[in-house]
Amino acid sequence: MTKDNRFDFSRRGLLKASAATGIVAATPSIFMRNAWAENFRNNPGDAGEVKLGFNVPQTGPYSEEGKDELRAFQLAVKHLNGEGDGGMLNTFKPSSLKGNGILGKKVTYATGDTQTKSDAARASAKRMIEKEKVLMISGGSSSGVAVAVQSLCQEEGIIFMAGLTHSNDTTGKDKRRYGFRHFFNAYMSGRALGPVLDKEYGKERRAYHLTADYNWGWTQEESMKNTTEELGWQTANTVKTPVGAGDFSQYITPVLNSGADVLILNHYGKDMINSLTQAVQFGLRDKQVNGKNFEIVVPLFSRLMAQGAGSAIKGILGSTNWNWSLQDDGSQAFVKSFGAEYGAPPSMAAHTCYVQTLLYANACEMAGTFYPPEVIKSLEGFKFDGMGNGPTEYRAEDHQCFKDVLVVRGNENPTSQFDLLKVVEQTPRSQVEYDWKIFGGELGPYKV
Amino acid sequence: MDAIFLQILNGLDKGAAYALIALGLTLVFGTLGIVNFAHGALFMLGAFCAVSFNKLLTISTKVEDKTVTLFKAYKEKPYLEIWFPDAGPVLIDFAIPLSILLAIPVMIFIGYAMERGLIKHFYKRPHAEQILVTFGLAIVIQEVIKAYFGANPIPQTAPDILAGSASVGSWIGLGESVVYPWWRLVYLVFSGVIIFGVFAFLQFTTYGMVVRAGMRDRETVGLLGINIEKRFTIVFAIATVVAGLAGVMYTPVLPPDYHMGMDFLVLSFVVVVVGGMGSLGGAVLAGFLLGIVQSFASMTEVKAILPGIDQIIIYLVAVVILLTLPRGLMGRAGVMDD
Amino acid sequence: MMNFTLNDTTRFLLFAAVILTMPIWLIPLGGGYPDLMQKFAIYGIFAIGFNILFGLTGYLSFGHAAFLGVGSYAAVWSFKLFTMNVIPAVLFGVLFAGLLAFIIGFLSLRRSGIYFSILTLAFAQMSYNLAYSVLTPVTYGETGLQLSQQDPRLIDNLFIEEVSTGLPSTTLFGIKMSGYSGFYFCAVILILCFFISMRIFRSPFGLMLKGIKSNQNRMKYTGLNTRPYMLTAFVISGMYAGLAGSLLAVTDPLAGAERMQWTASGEVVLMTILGGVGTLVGPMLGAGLIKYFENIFSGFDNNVLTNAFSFLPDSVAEVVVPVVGLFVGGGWHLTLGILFVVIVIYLPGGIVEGLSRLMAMLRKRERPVNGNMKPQDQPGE
Amino acid sequence: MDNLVLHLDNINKSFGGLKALTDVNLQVEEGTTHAIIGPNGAGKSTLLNVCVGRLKPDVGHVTFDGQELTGKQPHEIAQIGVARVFQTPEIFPEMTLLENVMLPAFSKRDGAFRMNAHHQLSSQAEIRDEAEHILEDVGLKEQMLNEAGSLSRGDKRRLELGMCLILHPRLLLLDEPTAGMSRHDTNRTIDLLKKIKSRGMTKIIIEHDMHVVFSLADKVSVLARGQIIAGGSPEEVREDERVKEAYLGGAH
Repeated sequence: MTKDNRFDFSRRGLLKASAATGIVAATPSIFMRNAWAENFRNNPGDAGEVKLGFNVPQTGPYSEEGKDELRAFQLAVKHLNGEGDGGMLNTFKPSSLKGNGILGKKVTYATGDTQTKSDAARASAKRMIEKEKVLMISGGSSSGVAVAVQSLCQEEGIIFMAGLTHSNDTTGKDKRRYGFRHFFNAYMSGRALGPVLDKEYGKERRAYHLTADYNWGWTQEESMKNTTEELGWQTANTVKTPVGAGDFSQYITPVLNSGADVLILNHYGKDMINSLTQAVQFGLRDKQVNGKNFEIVVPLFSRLMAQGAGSAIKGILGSTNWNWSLQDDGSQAFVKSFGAEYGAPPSMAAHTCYVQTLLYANACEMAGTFYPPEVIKSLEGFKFDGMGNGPTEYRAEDHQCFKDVLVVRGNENPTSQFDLLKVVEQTPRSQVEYDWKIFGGELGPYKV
Repeated sequence: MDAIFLQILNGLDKGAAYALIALGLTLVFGTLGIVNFAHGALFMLGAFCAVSFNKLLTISTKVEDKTVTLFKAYKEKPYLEIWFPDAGPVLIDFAIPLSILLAIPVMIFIGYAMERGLIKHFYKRPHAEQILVTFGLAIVIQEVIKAYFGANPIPQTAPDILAGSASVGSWIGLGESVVYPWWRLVYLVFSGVIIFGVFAFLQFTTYGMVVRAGMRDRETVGLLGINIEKRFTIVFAIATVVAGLAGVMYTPVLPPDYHMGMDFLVLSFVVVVVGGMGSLGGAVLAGFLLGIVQSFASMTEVKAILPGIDQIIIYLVAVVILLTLPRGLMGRAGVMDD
Repeated sequence: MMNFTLNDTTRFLLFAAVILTMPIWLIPLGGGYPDLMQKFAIYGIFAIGFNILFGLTGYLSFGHAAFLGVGSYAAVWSFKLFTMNVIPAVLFGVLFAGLLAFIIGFLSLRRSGIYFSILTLAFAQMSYNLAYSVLTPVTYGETGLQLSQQDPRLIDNLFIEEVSTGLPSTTLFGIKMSGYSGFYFCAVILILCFFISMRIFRSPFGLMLKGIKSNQNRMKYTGLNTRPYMLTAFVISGMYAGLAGSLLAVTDPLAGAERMQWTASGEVVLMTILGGVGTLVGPMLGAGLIKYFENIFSGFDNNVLTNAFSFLPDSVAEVVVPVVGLFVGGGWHLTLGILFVVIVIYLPGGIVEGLSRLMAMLRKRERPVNGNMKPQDQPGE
Repeated sequence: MDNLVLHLDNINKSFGGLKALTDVNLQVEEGTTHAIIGPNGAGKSTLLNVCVGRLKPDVGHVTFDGQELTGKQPHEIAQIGVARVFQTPEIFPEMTLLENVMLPAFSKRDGAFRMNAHHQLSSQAEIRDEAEHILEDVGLKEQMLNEAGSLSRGDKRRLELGMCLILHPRLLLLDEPTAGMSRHDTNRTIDLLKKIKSRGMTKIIIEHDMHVVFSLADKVSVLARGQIIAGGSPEEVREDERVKEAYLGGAH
């Protein structure tokens, strides 16, 4: 499989794919498609280098996360090219990576600014595809952007390895054949939090939801509502809040006397920081309702974001994709090389981007080609370990990774400025798995 | 009843923030005739005065962090706490109110430098160019702050004694359960003082009289041989300080980040115009009005009837007011009319 | 006035030539790829249209992004419901934007000056906030309106058998509207739009609009009803915006709510002022400049810089790269901000007007000439 | 007295508590020049504002050639054929003189609104010729490609007069057309106004300068404290005791 005979592979890929999708009628458009397969988009050919595109928010509210993602990408490229200490290359198994680039070609990259806007993200991705001739695009810090770029990549025939995106839609109703998500999703957050909420807060609770008024917020609210209601909790109210409201006081004061004893903040980013800070300011943490301590839950926690909320996060439960305090070999190796390079531990966004890059490279090695349909097939159903989160599988049906999910709590006594979250529970994969059919959507064809 | 009372407080609190920002904006609008798109950035700079002061107080020595074993990490211990174990932490605790002392001279300086260095060349230029130059300036200020402080919000805490909630309900006989955070009450009172101060300054000092006259008819005041230019600098500095102080005091409510000014910019323009161009009282009135309306529109009971009304209420009210009252609530004819 | 005619023809031909040869001369500037050129053309249309309102009548709308957004949504719905052919999509985009512009304009034009600006801003922000949240069934909210395989596409399905499992692409009677063909489609429309704009500038109607900007009182006492003139200008420029919005959807069939946000409205204001309010080509220049910065400068990372400065000795490069790095990549906003300030200080009136003033000054210095040094290209200001 | 064309019936207008016009009745004969004189603050400009629709009278009517003007929009009144030269010239300062005069010509030809974007200015030869004629009449033809804003105050006045003349108004209102002009300029303006007198339009002229009034007016009305206190031929008015008193009283 290592012999680089492009022609051979693409022809075989074509045959396989034709069989798989069962294309029949011989129309001119099909004829065009054949031409595509012979020479797929941005085929590196005989070049000694391949280029990957890292599309991250560099301006706007998520630019700090974007910066961290970019660091992770740069580290991944280094490791792939055999520079540095190798990081997770040493712990990742089964690995076909050799530390000599991908398929012997040196890895280079292009960067772009998504601005956390679908339009800007797509423009930036198009630049990478049309001008920089990248083979794969990764990164991003919101589901809107992920869905937008993912569908673009499907049309352009470029593989998209999503960065931070937590909405169910990314691998649900908006899933695409060319898009892959390592990050967990809102549904999994809910499933993972369920048992911990049961254990910590009991079954007799009334929850009040404040939800960011857009797609991700809604899916998050739905997942949390289902989970908590399964536990026997009541839902006092669900209130949608405008994105970027800044001051949430008008949504928080009604919570005070609503009879609810748990506040669930389905917010992310700045909204989360502000609503959490303000909820604590309104004394919700010190409150007693129905003879129980009032609790706040933040379903999606990010350490980078938690910094912005300062001491307000102390004791707050939430879930996260990964945390640098994990003790497995993969996480340790990654934290070590990341910390040595940048003087700070990686965020979960950085982790997922790093892993995604390695996984893409590995899939190319496994397929022995850069031809996307073949690479996609290597990724689909791929099982691996040693990347943090324990044994992991890229489910073939929806391109969602299944792995352990962390339930974390804001640290009461942080020992360092990075020690903000404490892992309460590593919810095993089996508990967060679900039938891929529940979210609908269609992957679409291998060949475009 | 409780809920409505709390929403009024919320509205007043929000309104106080809007009014403070709009006050400076309308002052600069009315007297200098400058459309200042950098005004939000001044609000943000005020907030970062607090952040810097906090940083200054907590200048720290780096102590190696032994808990991080995988790579060399450092944690910081403020010198103040090392040198003055008793007074140091108290001082740090009161960083926000104390940073007002820093913010006033810094904001005056920023206002002075901005007006002398840039704005004064644009008094006679078209509004379009004022917009472009102040918007450019706002971006530059933002990016400089971002380059130094990063893009993430930086949490600031109110002093410990103001951390809890006041049982305002028991003060007015609504019951113990009606509570409101002390800091927000402080903010409300503080805004009142500032607004009162600005009005008093304009009402009772000769400077103020000239400025008010200038708001009404700039050319005539110039013809009277009064050095209006020098007054402009002072007016601009006052506007800067008011915006800055609003920023300082808002930090415990909203962790400051480099972009917070832009978030308030559009809103404060709406407030100013709804209040009526050239009217300070109008801006304050509009600020409180929009704040309260917004709070009420966010109530579940209201949203149940009109879903999403809280998303648009400010703009909706603005449209209704501007279409019924040609010059906003208290605007005067001839100011920025054309 | 009479001798404008020849000038205008040459200017028009020059403009067309420059636009159509974009794929060639943009290559050395690092911008010679279809997407960016499409953006140049589309935002050029947007800015040129905006200038018909702002440049001629002096009415500063801060809500034009609403029309851009509506144009996009209408176009994508046309792709979803009827056909992938771009012609109906463009027509729907223009039509709906025009309708919305008529309503918003009718209400907002009751006021003038800053009151007008804030009214338009308020309408646009309402549209944006609703599109982002409550109107999700129509707009698909944050994710944006996209094509899907389940779309009815009534007209297409009458004629074409379902052959592929992938998403169809937008076509102009069989020509795919992505890549270079998409650019040329946009470019032709841009040139057409420029032509129309030029005709308007030079027409009696344009003269009336300039009159509104110059002296509304005189207009009234001259027997002219200013409201219908302004409303017509507002609707025309709204339709330009809708056209630009639909072209965004044509080249990339997705419509997102953030297209309607105030920042997008502000962007077109900045483009117009940057290039030169009331000048013919200024808005196009401004649009190009801002889009260039957004797309090209943001892509310069340290990696690229290190390569670019590799000719320097390492010790020098180590200093230069981080310093330059502050202004590119994630710092492209900073450069843009500085550019705004510098241009407005040194080139009052925007690029076009500033340059012609500069030229006039230089000429004057060479040989003092009396009389009118009116730059060719500044009818409004 | 059968060809009275402008009627002001019982016009009353007050601002707050201040009565600006009280029971003003005025008739103007077609084709004549009617001067309105009076001390400062007598209400002369208010009277003109009522005529052109800038102000609506509290009581009373203005009719022109049988048409009710009261309550009409300024542009409607202008389309009926009433033009006005303002005290401070209202021109289009950013446009060339030629454009300044062409614009009203379109108004005359096309009415209050016409979406005339398919024609080019350069193809409107008729309008241009007419505009050049008018500019020649007012003595500004040489400068016709200059920006109007750069003109002297007197020239701006003349330009505005030209802009009104091209409308071929049936009633022309002139608000102190020579105020602030040099003697030379004033004489030029008088000559110009005399020249257009032959065109047969009705004119109302507000003027302080008695020299101008007596050179131009067929009839004079005297307005003081919002009331018409005298009227008649210039000679009659000159001899009227009440007029002298009003002027002297106003001076004290």
